Amino acid sequence: MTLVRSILLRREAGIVVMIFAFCLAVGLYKPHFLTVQSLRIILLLVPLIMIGAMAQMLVLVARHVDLSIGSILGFSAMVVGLMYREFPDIYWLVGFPVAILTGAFLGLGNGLLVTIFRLPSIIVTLGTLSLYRGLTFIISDARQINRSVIPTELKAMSRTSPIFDIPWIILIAFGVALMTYVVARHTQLGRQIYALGSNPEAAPLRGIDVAKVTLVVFTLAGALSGLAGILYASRWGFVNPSNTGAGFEFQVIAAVVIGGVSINGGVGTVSGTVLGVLLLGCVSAALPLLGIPGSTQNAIYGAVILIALLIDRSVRQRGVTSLSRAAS
Amino acid sequence: MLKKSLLAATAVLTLTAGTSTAEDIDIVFVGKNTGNPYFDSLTQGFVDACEVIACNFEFVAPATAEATSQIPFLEAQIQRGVDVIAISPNSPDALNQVFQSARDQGIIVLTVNGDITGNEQFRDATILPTDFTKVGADQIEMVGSLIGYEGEIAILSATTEAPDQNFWIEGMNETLANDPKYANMTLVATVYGDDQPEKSTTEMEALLANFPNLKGVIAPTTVGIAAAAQVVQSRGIADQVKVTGLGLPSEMREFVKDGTVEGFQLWSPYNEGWLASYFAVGLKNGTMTNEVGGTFEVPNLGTITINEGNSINTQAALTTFNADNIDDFDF
Amino acid sequence: MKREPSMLVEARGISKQFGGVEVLSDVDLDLHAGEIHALLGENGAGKSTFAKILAGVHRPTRGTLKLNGSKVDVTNPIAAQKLGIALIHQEPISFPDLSIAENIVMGRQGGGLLSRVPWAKIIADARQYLDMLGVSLDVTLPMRGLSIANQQMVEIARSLASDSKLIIMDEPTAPLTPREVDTLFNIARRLREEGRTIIFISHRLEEVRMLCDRVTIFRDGAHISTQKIDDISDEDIIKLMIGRTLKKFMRKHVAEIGDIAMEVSELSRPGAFEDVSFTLRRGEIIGLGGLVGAGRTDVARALFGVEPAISGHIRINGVDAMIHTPTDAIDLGLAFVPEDRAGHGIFATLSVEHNLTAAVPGKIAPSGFISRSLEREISRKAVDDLSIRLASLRQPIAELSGGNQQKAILARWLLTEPDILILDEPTRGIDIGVKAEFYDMIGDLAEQGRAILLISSELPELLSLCDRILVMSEGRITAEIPREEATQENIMQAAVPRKGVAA
Amino acid sequence: MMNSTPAPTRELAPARPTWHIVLVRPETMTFLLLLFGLVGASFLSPFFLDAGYILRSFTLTAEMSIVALVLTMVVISGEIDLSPAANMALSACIFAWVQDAGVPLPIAVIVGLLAGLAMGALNAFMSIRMQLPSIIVTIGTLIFFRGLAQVIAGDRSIRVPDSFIGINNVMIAGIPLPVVIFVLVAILLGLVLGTTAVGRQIYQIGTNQQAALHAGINAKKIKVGLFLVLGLVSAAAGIMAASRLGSVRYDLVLGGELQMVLMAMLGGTYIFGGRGTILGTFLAAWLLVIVSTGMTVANLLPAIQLTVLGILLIVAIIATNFIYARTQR
Repeated sequence: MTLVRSILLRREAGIVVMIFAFCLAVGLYKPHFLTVQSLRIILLLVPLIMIGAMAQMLVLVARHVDLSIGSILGFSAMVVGLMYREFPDIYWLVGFPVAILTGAFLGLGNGLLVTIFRLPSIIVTLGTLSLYRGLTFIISDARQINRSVIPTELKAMSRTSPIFDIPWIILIAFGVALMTYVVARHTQLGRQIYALGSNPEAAPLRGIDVAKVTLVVFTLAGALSGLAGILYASRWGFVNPSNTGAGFEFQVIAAVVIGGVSINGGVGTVSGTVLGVLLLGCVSAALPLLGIPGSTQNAIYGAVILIALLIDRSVRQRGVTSLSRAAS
Repeated sequence: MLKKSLLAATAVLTLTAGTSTAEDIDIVFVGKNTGNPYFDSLTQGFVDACEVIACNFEFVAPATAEATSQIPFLEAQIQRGVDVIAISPNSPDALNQVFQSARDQGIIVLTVNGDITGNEQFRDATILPTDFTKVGADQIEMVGSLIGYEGEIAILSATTEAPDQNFWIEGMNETLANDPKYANMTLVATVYGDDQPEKSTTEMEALLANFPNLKGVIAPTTVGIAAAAQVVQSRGIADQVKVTGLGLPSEMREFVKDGTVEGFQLWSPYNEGWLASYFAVGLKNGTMTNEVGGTFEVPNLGTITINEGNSINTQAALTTFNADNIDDFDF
Repeated sequence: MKREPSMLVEARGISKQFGGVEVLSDVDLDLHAGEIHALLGENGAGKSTFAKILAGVHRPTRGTLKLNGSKVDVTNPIAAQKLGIALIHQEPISFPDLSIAENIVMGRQGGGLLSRVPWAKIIADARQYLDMLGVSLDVTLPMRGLSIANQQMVEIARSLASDSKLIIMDEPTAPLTPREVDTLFNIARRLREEGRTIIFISHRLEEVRMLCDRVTIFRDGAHISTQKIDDISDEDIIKLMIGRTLKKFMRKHVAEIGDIAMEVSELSRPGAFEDVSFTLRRGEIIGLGGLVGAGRTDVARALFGVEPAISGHIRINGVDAMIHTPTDAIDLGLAFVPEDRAGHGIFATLSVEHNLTAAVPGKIAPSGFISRSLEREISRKAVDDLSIRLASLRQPIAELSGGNQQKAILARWLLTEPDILILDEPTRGIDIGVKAEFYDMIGDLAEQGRAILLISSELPELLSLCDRILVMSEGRITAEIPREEATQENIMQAAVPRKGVAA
Repeated sequence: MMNSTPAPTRELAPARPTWHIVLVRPETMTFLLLLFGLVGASFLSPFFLDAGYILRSFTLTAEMSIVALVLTMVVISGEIDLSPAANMALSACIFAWVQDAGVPLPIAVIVGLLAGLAMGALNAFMSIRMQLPSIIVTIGTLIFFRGLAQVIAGDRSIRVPDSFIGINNVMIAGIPLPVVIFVLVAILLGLVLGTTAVGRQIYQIGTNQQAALHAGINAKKIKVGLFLVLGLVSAAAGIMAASRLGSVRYDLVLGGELQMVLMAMLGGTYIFGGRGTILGTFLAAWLLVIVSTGMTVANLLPAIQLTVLGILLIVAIIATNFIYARTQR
């Protein structure tokens, strides 16, 4: 069993090594990649993915998956944007609870469909991916929320800083990671999520209210996606019904599986996930520096997911969990 | 004069579409995608024009700007038997077949704000906001004036294949090469942000990293210029790197006001819609033709000439927006 | 010397039915506080079911439970836990990705979802309990990768941590080494000193004798006897477990024994079975007896290519056979009626017809296209031959009773016209009447010159049907007994592991 | 091992009457929805009831519908594939790119088809050989294939030669060729699934893979075969789309996986495998065309279509689960 642990440890150490190796390699070619400035660039690239990755990590650990988080992000951002447009005098911070609650509500919707009808989460959230996106169009009348509508204070969070010149948005993302760590590691909820994902059949025998934990996980994932939604408005200064959050779920899944979260549930750490996010951030920041067209990015994400799946399998050699097995 | 017409146009923004009669001409505008603020303004031009002249206007657009996503909408318009289809095409060639069947049914096809370059035979005319051959030169002049006609500049464009942007970039290169006024300016890089804020931002950051002596950036795309401005704003280097390009006043107002961007350019999307409605009705009623060299009158815009390739421009040159006039525009 | 023991559990009339089959009927049992009580019985006697009812895993169909004199309703495992009843499962339940320490305390901490996890205390407690058991494990490591023995120890530590009044251990010693068994027994005795009650389910009589105070014997779902361990001999225990004086089912015809159909030599799959060798002749029925988990099913699965052996040889009709997949086996004339009918046998939602013809696609679709008439004809004949009772050939097989489902599976294999049939517990969960039909059928099949390997946990079945009986224990063949010499006693003697040696 | 609780024994009850068997099944629901959709759509817009228009509209989704037919078989076998839309795009891009580079058209078509086959093989390798859950694997390959298409085509549209354009304008007895192909493929696959031994085995694998293994059915081989066929058919569909559109971009049928899964689910294919018919998917394909063109012709916001698709998917799964829970077959 020390072997397993050392492999898991090696996974995180491995990502650190990969990050360093990657940065060094790029740095040899483009020395200014190794400056504080580029660290800032990378850190400014990742906050949304970081928050989404925390959400997806919790869901995957519970042996589910949520494909709708990009649409939840978009919907929550749109609700907040509409609020700012319709009530220009509203205190800007009100956007945060509104976004988080909106996201939580949509996440709860996923959770209810999964628990009440015992449907596979991947199909449910494929449906809500489309449904929530459609609702975003409907509530916005398919119009973008423009830059002028988003409160200046909110937009400023992406560049002003309370401490060490680190912008608010980065602090919030790392704060979320820290809180996720605390929840995952130090609360009953966190441990029950891991237990549920580790052995769903045994969970009820050990007093875990499976439905409740599942609902909480999806609601949390929704709430975090909602938070990412308002931060999207802060970072990019607009909310677009079709672009905002589109494809977000794939970036997040890529980051999470690189970080060593298992698709078979029960396995995944916040530190690994953070590292996975940072590695993706490094890659995204380095591609344009190296003059590699951005169009390669999706192929890289896809390849990374497939490779991570194979690594995951070789690490854990667990039995088949195909749909047919699950049903019989 | 141009500014006046822009003002006149914005003045009627608040009007709403009125009732119509059975005799009215049905115009449908198919946008690139929904949720694109540029088309909000353009659509308003249609709406307001149809308020004045006898036409029914509807706006439809697919959810994504994917090349084929407009096809079902075009098929549906053919089925509904509209009189005029105005469209901002998502692809220069994927729509040819549908255009053909529309025109076979006597529907007038106008491309608006973008053309199907190389397949012009599939549409009746194109309405472009300005003379695209001059955009490149105007933009170089704009950035030159901001950086004192000296130093390194770069271009942050949309996608590598965006036809309009590539056409303008070609113009910029020619201007730089041939006009001695810009002899001391060097174009060091042309990069592509794919009209996505994230990618545009990383490309802009990479420009700053790769070219420490960069003086100016031209971003001839609304997403790109906003992203570039945001990077400069965030780094606080507005005095070192001048950002300009083509942008929407509504998105750029903040950057102009805080001094991040001193000036940028665009045309009036509103006027495109306005003109397109008049032209469409005129064509259908037979009061106008699409023959090259012909002219017609459009209220607020004056005399319009049909140029080579059945191409119509709504304004002669780009409008420049800066701290002095930015508040006058509402799109 | 001892005061009158107080009663911890009083079970009255506990009955349990699964799908119409009564697996436990009117069991009365009293457990004293502070005793170690052995539950003994053959496979399927109802021991585990009774244990699971106490622990809230199953609800009894009838009957009442009293705990410390007051009536209780154990609705689920958590309720059992709250009442102070802990069950150590035969197959340890664990969360492989959680730490050992957490596995020891999981489900025991109070507090809401957001309450803190007291790591320091959890780890310290877990260490303490494992130390008590003499196991040295790093409790912060995940469970994944622990040996079954260590998992078992963690389960035991769990029950210690729970402060339970009643601890049920379902065959806890099977995976343990003798030293670990000693430790476990010491712990058990210490718990008894503390006044806790332990139910100890085992097949190892000498362990029962070493540890337990009283012993209860179950047979066929009924309580047979409860006695002090010192008052009863091993022989008597075995007799009570077997129970019925043997009335042999008459095998109508005895088939003529022919050539060797299958010859198995030194077949091994480490961890499941070792060095299994036997020969099987045409017309012969060989029984494979032993306890559940002795490796009988694994041998059958290896012979049929479901999970091939690692080493050893199989010769079919005198020719070396390579069996890597069931398809290979079928081509060689083998057929296999698996033990887990629902999981490995039937296609529950498909029609009887589709189930019957599953192994003979070539017969119903000679050209690749299924001939409906051919299929109906073949199915109808199969149904008539084995007198399968059904409403329609097109009804889903899940609607049939267990016995008829089993007949359908047998019929499926007969359509392949096999030379060698492997039947794994073919009569499990089947009404007594249908059982008799099966015995006739098996006899007939042998008479037709087929070779049959019959795996059964029911001794009378083996004794009455088989020409020879092989007995397996802990992965090895421990006895080969000809029909004439076979008795329930000598089969059971060979089946029960005598030395507390773990594999 | 706990004893499972079998369903109540019904062997002595009379067989369910034929009308019951025919009516209480998901395909009936799909058919009724189809009629309902036809009536509803013609109310929404008077322009709608025109067979020619419906057929023309169907050509827009015919390629996806053809793929959905094969996908139905994959789902019945207990697997799923979310990557065929991306496969269509990548195969089409490879096809267009190769012929653009001067390779003769027939060879380019073959290269495109081989590319699709290779993509199917990758899915099969990951899902069957490596025994990873196909639903996650194909999310990975979905991103990967689409990404590769983007690498190949960038933001460009790659033209195909004029001689190759216009499959949708080829009429056979007044019916566009893609629709004819769809109908023929549906009949062919319906026959395979309904009347051949392999078809039967697909149901058996999807119902209980272990039981299939014990009955000597080579589940792996059949599943690998299904993934390969799906890859090949997706490529053919992608090339058909290239012919219809006259040019290829990386974002061809972006998000089409949702519609394909929806067609299968709406046609009553059981998400956990073992149940479903080609007829159901066939009907569902028409239903979707009618719903979406009905909405388009009424100039409804396209977003409403997204919403409706999402709701339909969820409702379809809940409804089929419900129907299958009620009736065994």
